[in-house]
Amino acid sequence: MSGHHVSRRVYFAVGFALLVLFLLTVGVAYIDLGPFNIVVAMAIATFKAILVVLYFMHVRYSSRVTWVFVSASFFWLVILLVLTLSDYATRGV
Amino acid sequence: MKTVNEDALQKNYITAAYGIRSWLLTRDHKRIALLYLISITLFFFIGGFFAVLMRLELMTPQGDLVSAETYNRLFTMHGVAMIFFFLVPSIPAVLGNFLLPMMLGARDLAFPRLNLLSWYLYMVGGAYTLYAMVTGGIDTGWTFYTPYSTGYSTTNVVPVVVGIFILGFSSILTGLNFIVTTHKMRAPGLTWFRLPLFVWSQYATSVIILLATPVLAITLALLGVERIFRVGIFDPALGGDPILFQHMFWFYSHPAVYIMVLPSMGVVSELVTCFARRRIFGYRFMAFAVMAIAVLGFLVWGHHMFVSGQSVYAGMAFSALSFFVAIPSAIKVFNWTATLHKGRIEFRTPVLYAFGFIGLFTIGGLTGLFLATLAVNVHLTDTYFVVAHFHYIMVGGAVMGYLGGIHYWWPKMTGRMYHEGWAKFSALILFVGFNLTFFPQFILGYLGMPRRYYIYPEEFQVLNVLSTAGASILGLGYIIPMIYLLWSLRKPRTAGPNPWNAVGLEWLTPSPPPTHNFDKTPVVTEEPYAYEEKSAHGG
Amino acid sequence: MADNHSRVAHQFDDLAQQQEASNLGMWAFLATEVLFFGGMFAAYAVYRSLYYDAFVAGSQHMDVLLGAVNTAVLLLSSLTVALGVHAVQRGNNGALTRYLLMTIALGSTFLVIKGFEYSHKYAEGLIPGVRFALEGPDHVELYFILYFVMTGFHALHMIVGIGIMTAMIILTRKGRFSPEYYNPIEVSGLYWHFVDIVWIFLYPLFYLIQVHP
Amino acid sequence: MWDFPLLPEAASSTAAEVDALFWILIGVASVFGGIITAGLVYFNIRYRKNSKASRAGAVSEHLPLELLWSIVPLVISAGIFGWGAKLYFDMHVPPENAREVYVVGKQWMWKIQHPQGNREINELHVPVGVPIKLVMTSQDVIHSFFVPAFRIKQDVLPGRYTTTWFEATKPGEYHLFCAEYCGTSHASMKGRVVVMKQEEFERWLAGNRQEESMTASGDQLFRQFGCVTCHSQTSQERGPSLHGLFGSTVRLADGSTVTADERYIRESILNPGAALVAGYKPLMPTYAGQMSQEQLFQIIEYVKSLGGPQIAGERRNP
Repeated sequence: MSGHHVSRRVYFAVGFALLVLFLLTVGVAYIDLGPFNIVVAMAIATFKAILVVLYFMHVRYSSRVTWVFVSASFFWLVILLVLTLSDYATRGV
Repeated sequence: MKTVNEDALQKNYITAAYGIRSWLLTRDHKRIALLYLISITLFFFIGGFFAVLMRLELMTPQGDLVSAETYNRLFTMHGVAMIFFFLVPSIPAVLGNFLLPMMLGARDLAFPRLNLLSWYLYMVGGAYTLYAMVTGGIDTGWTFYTPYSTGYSTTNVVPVVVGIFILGFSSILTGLNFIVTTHKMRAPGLTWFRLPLFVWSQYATSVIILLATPVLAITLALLGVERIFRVGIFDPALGGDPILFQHMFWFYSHPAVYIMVLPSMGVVSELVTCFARRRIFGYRFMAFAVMAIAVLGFLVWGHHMFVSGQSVYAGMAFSALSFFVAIPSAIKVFNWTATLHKGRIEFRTPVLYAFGFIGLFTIGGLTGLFLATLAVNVHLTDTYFVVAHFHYIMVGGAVMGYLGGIHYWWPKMTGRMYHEGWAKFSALILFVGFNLTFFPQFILGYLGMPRRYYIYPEEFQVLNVLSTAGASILGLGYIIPMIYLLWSLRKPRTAGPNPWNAVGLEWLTPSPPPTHNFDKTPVVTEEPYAYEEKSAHGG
Repeated sequence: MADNHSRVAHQFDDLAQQQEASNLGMWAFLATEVLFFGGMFAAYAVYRSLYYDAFVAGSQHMDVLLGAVNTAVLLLSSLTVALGVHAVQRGNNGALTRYLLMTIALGSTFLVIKGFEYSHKYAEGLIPGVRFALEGPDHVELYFILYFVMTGFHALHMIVGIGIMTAMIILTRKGRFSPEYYNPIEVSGLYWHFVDIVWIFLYPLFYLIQVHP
Repeated sequence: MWDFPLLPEAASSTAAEVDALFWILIGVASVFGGIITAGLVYFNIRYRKNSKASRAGAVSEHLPLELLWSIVPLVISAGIFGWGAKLYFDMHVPPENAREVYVVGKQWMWKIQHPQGNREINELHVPVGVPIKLVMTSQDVIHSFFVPAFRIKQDVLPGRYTTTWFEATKPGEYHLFCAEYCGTSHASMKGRVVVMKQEEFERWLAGNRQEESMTASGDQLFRQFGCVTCHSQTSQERGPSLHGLFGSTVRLADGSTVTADERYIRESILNPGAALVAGYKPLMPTYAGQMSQEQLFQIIEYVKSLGGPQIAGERRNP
């Protein structure tokens, strides 16, 4: 198979980074940031997800089509969330 | 008299193997297409039967034929059967399955086993839903609005929902198969902009199926959880929000309209070019328009909810976005019309259906503008205007395209020609019957007759009688093709590989095609719809 | 050594086309999965924004530590899957089997811990519709419904994943895979990673809503 | 020969505007439909297979033309959208002087209360020429209040208030339908709206009064449920006074502010903890399940009678 070969070092580095980020999520949760707790938590989670997608799932080394598929599913998720929430956010009239 | 040696008669996909096992375990996309053809036709006539009973009841303002309980089950089961079990699978699962690999120059879909699994999932979901219908039915409307569906209806809501949930996976696997096949299995030289528009439309449809169906699945699953465990997800009495159900439901169900009509648009592009002997007008615009509809179709679901209690500002955003969808649809209609310019139009049955599609879809689309307009929608929504509008799109559009496609590719699928006279006659009958059935409903709607009423004020009777009269003609128009198409199977195979003298890879193989479609993988060297070149070379 | 030619299904021209197709097929399927979970995340977002207090109150009943252990377990399992792919690329099927076994072990650990959490919830009467005895702010059941539905569907995906990984071990033992042909391992890995990603979001959304003093 | 109508009666101030927009749409649809039909028919005749018409110079691409039929519909659409949106917005903002009527939908009837104490079922009597604001809720499933002659429709939801308004312009009787499917007898959940001349309406109000005014009933409930012990004008230790509350801006314990409208008062009664007023402890018990929808409306009407914000200088309702 012509798939790209990622070295073990990269896998271990990414795995380590994920664990660090996970500890960071827990740590930050214990600091009161007001409404920003959720923002930070989601930002870290998204970053972790991107790490998994890019390295563990090899998207970084994949064809354009794979990129398109990944971004499309993300884009559609955003449509669902944003348009649904737009109703609830502007209800007060 | 034997004119041809038996061995020289190439084995085709139908004669390749005999016996029930060879059909039920087949992985040939063409055989699976035929399995679908039979199954969805069954559901079409079941759904049609419910429609007939409804129209009969509506001949008089009183409830004299059926009771309220029965009528509510009739329109619900009509909707469920027609939408989920006929329209959504119709063109993709039958024509798409049969033609997509051939149009791409491939031997089969990328995942033949998944394809067979899709059909089995369809059958399991269908059988389960049928069982639920027979043992009491369901009366929530095909929209399953909460809290009625979760807390109040005493009918078989959960079984029907489970049936549709299973069916969803059937759709998803078909869509997945089409997308991968289109990406990875195109013949040499067949670039994206050499694809027939039918393939583009199947691709766009598959994108919608893949991204919308899972949301329906989870919505129905949550509905089931609420109903079974009596916990509040959507029922306000238990702490939920019914509007959220509507958002999630329409996130699927509005794009689902495009699942039904986009494939028909693809069919119409094939038919118009073939019978006008013309290249399609504005090929790239047509391809982009299909993809634009697929994307924009996801941004407009809130226009089903203008009076639902949704925020006023969200309503405005959804309304504005809805008008954007009209643009690519308008492009398509104009381009089909322009394709006829300087053509050599031959009036065969398939193209009559295509013209029927263009006319009826135009009316359906233009009345869609009425419903996208906020203030007008307030008056029209949940009336017969909406009923008429979506039947113009889904029956006038999707079914006309489906029947046109069936007539066009019937010789390819079976090797037989049908009786042209009867076919033209029934196309005409369908067109007249359809308009007589549904046009009066626009007026009824503007007058204010709400949908899902089995009794109504007397002043609405004349228009309802007209509609019922039209429905009887329309029903005839659906039965006649059944008869002459089946009849044609008794005749010898005379269609030849290319009875319409059409271009496109599917016409390069014998009719019916051999199991592997092509003896030698075709190489594509020209643009699609090269009809002018073909005539120039005396083809 | 596997005969690569026999791996090519009749509809494909060559192995590369077949492998690209099945990769793409899995990505398409994962796009579907994103929207499947997306529907639940949308419901979560709406209700959390409407009934934030209820969500805080509900999340106080979560065991942050068990959730944290599970998160670490899943992250590690993703690493072992990735290392498994690496092993098969090198033709080291022994290592592949070991990594897959580790993955299954980690996945099972996750499920066992999840099972403990569920049974605690049952004991405390925190399962709406089954046994619910919490006197909390209005709509607090919504938090628990979403918790059980979302983690339940996630656990279901884990079970399927463990099944797939078991099948992969059997195929590995049969000597099906080689550095030239290991596509099923790669595709199963994609699925496993996706399930991991879902949990990456579920953990902060359910366990860490407001743990700070 | 027409003994049945082709157009609905137009009997409200918005009906004429909606109809105007509707006719514009009919015009647009006719023009586009006409162009397509004409094109189809003309090309089909002129370029039928055996016609001798010249086929020279056939084109399959014409960018300016395609842009033309993309942009023209876009511009027309934008215009229609704007008009429709403005009208829709107006339909959601009742005039200041609107009289209120309370509507409860249930399977399968409409229950209506006038502030003066009149109650009706499946009938709504209103005066001509006076804006009427409907405050509506459902006690079971979703219904939809639809009066075709007024061109208004609004879903009626359980657990929430929705509002709509109209101003009738012609005395007469008009259909009232439930437009959202609500179960077995959905088609029977209909009634009539009776529009009367002002003085006739006042006579009807006086003559058909079964009980005291909603304010009075609300006042009674206010004592009966013990609300008065905490929410009186004199003792404000446990709960805020409700005088001057309605329509004012309330600062909540979490720092946010809300406008004290019908929805807010309903929410505060049924779910007091959710919107706690700044400076007060969450002492109030919930009254969910103890009051009917009608009783809630009566208490709201009573709260309204205690007046609005003083800054505005005007008191609502007599």
